[in-house]
Amino acid sequence: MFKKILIANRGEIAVRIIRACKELEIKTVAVYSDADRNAMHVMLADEAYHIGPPKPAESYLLKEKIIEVAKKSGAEAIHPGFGFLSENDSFAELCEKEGVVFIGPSAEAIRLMGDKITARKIAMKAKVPLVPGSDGAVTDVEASRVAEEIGYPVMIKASAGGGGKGMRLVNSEDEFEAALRMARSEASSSFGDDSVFVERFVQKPRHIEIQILGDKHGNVLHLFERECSIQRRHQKVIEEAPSGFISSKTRKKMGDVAVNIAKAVNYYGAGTVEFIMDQEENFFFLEMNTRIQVEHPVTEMITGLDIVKWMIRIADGEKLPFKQSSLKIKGHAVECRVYAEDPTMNFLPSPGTLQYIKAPAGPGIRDDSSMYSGYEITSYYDPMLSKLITWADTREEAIKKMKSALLEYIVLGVRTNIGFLIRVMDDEEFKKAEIDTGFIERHPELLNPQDIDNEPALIAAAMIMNNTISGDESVNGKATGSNWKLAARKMALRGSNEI
Amino acid sequence: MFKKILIANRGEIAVRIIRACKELEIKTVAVYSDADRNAMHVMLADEAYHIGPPKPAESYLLKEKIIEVAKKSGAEAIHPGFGFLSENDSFAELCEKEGVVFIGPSAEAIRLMGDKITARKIAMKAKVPLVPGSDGAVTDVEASRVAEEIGYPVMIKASAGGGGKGMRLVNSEDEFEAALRMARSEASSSFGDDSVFVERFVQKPRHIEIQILGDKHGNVLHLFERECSIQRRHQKVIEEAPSGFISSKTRKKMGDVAVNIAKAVNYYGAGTVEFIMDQEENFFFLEMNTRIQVEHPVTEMITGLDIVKWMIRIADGEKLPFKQSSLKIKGHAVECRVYAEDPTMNFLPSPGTLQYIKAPAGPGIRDDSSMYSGYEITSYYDPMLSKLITWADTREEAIKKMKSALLEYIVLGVRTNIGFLIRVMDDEEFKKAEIDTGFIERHPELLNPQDIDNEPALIAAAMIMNNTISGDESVNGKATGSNWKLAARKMALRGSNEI
Amino acid sequence: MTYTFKLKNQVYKVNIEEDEDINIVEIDGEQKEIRFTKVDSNLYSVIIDNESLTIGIFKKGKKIQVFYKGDLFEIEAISDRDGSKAGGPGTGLEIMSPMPSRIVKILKEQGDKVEEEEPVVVVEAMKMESELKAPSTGKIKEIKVSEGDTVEEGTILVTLSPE
Amino acid sequence: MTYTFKLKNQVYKVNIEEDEDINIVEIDGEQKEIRFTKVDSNLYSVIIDNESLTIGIFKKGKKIQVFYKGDLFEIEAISDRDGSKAGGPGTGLEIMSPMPSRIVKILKEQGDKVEEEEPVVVVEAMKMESELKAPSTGKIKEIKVSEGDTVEEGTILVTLSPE
Repeated sequence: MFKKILIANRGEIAVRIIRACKELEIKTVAVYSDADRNAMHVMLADEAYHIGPPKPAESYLLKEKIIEVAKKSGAEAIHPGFGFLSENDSFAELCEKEGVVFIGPSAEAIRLMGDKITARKIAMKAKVPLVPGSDGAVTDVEASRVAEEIGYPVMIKASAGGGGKGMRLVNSEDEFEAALRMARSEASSSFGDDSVFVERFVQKPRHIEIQILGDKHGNVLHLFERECSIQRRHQKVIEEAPSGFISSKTRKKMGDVAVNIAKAVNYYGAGTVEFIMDQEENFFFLEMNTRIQVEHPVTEMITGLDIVKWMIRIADGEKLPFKQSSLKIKGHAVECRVYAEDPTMNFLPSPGTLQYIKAPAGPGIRDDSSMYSGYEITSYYDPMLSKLITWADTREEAIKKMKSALLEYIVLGVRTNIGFLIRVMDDEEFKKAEIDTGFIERHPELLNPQDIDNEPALIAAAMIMNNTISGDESVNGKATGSNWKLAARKMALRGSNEI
Repeated sequence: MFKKILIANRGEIAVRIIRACKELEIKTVAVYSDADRNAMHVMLADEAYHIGPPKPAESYLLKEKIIEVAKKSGAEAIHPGFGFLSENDSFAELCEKEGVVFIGPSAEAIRLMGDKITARKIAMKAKVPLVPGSDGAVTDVEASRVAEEIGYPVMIKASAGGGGKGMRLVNSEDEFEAALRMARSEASSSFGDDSVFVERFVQKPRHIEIQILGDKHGNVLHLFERECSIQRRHQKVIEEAPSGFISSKTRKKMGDVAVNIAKAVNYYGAGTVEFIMDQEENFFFLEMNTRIQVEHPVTEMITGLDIVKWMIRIADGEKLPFKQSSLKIKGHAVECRVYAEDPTMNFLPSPGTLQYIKAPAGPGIRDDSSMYSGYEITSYYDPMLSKLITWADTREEAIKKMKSALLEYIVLGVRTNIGFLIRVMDDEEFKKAEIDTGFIERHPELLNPQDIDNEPALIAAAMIMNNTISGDESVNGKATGSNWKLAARKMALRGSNEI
Repeated sequence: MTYTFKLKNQVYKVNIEEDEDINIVEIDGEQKEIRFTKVDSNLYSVIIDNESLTIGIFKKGKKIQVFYKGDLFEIEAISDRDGSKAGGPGTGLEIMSPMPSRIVKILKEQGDKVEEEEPVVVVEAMKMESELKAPSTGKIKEIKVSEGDTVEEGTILVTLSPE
Repeated sequence: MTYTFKLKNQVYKVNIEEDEDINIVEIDGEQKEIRFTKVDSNLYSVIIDNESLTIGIFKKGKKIQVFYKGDLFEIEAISDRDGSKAGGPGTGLEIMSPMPSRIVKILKEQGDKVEEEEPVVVVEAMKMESELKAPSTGKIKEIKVSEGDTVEEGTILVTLSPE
């Protein structure tokens, strides 16, 4: 087994990977940007190296520098997490060239699946149903023509995209031009490539995906499905496993198909085959993510497998010791992504210093986070505060547990989506699993409810006005957050500490 | 199902019960002493009532007052947790008389099992092997005679005892008198009853116990065993399920016997039958605890059952929907009790204000705690900071996970046993499950190790002396802890807020 | 002492009296007993009659933010004079930056007519582009920023004049 | 600047120099680069060369407490004068209360001879009784408390005179 691994990432996924390494008795090497000197992944790792300024392009995306740190520190392998270099085939290639193991699939598999158009072709060959759409990247004129042909609503998607960036839903012709412009602009700034394609928008679509695990000996298994239909801005917010909707027959069919796609590219490591599904359980291939995914914990909870540990073991050449038939679903798991954002303002990010944060705990509750009181959420990176996961015997119990856990979550200093998530857990349609990716848009009352109990707020306000309690200590610099700021300022004065 | 439950307890077990209630959509009523106004169980409950000064005898042990609060608040049932009134048959009786459901077994079952001598007789009748010893409470003279007869080492135990209080191991005749005096004195101050009995001390004994769950319809099941052999001052510190030692044959035999004892007293609710076991897997009945136990989480982790929720459902009259044959052990769980105590001073409690506390989190980690930064550990109550539980596929992985989690635990402001627990997880004998209740005494090097890396400590000291960093902010009253103290002082000035 | 608050465009009056050991609050004509204790800098455990809540409280000038059960409430304390004229600043005739962001595109020019909800500015923050829309129908009075500018939370980007 | 520390009865010398942006520490003849940043009041993230640690630090007069990896280290800063005579107060000829507790029983009287490790006082704290034992062989010089007294941490209960 590896003795030391470098984690080329930050935030909760870096923390998640470091924890897995520690449990495997592997030493961990963190890298960090100027903005992350205080980050939890730095604190938890055995070693930490500074790699540059906050902007990802000048730190977390520096392939050569990261490999240089790996070699300097004696790390034998690199885990890329998600985002950043995780789906960058040239980084995987460079690792191989430099004699460092890339913990993920082959560069070839990343390349094939990374381009959506090639991926569609592979899926087609593997006889997986596809959503009707343009046959690859299109010019503005072609895009408009294809949209006309397949009929509105249509989706515009960045060819190099992922995570909702460079993606736009267009309901009618007159919206098309503006949407195309913004999609291209986002695609360009996010991926450095403004090519897009167009496809039919499936009505009331569900997002269902299959977790894949393959080893370097040709074994590929699936760990069942996750349903991630609750999305905002085309990004997943609530995920669960198993889906509360699909039949075991569909589950098996999707699993088989996903394994076939993975085998078509000699896949090893963890990966996810994403499908869009209509309300009649027809499913269409969306894309394959060739990396660990944000929502992997729900699958871990229902299978008892540690996917991150298996990625490491697979990279080390280990054979998967279990067979498809020995894998069983136990219970139900739900994940909520707790964000620093304002649901009343269309989920606008809300950066700031976490004056106080207290996560829920107890049986069946898992909090994957890299936050602590005093930590500052900057606008450089994703404003996710935590992935809160609950597990219980049944979907109903897992949802009740999630509601109870969310009610315990205290976050002061930034706006969060916690209240919104609580209301989703209470929603009758959600409880009945009557969900699709339009769920949030259909339920504006969950974002900004009118019937909320505001009496305690008024009482608290009266107490503060009466000077019975003081609410402005943060201003006096006594609070943790402000101490942190002081330290940060001191740091800044001392200059950065480059390696 | 009940609409509202009163929790007649404090600390982590009160928090644990409140969480279970919330997930069952039952409203919760907390009671609190002056020392607990800031306690987490008060913050998490839906309602909270003050019941008296810090001393348990003047608050948490006030049967009538607690029942009065239950009635006033409309609570239909009372969960007693462990300790306090949990094994008080007259409280269970009073509840029944006043029309409030006692969440636990019948007053009769508590009474029969509460007296160790009666319990021994019941066990004898059920043909459970017993440790040789005195036939009930003894005078000083009889005690000495019995000790001679059965041969040293002997144990002196309080008849009304539990949790190691009023318990003394005596290795030879000349220690006997002093030990007897101290056992009686502790028994008297802890239980108001100084009667003791004497029994043979089993060499290299393991502590193995069986978790019982029975309903009001005559069904009694066991949820397998827990091994709790790692003890200090006769109190469990590390528990695990299943035992890393016993064979499945012994497991079955112990389970059957435990169910038999429970059935002999028409037991319902959750209970634990405790055994002492020698290194040849011979086991002897110790006692039955007629309540939820501190270490119940390890059983929950390997069975997937929520014991506290089942206690509530059983009290409500629900039938157990599963059979013994459908219960299976999945994986392995370890629990460490994190205490505010000083292992280098024979585990002396270390009260004080928690200036900072950060619990580990992530997959397979459960932290059952009622602590937060700024909370004060008083000397009124047990100094337990947390029950940290890890679950993994195998015992080896669960232990590695525990070590990794303990290394993440940060507690500032009091002394803790965390370093000691980390060293146990690294101990070769512990890893091989070669343990018994004398483990800690045999391993003084785990308490006060000599080969520890103290370089970072010296570097930190140099930085502080150089005023590079400041280590005395707590003195200036800026830290959370001191803010808390200020608030507490203000509280005290304002007088208590009795109902 | 009686205070007047504005919360989500509704006005409330709350009376609070400090008794010997507890506070009595009158709200909506109902009296409640309040017991509270501090947990952390801006965090309090509050018992209203016997209902227990953990509440985060911040004060920023006349604005008070209160957090509990996952939601943040923003309350404005209004003195009696303010109360009578109501409204005050923030007339709804401006487009503010809701967070630190970069101005990607300005879609209108000074003097342009805009409909309510019509996009006026495109900003980027945390790698997401968002359109900021006109709060009401009117004319663009002044554009205070340029494309490429980086702005703080609360910066007024564009002012409108009513039609 | 060089500091002398006592830790578990061993004396160490540590030299620290503040460079432009990092600190250089010399310990056991080895030089290390130290980078640190504050996490909370008494909590620091420290990188020693490239080894990362999260360290809690408290200063109480000349005593320094450092916490990491589950253990608490107690360090005494000694000036050069102290260094030469060594030892200082706490001669091992007294029995101190290790925590706030109640005196249950005093087992010896003034003038009694005691062996090392012989129980002298029984105290109760957090419902547990503990025996406090003689740190060395000697005679009971003075008993400073009575049965039933409540004492603070660090209170000297009994003093001994060497034999």
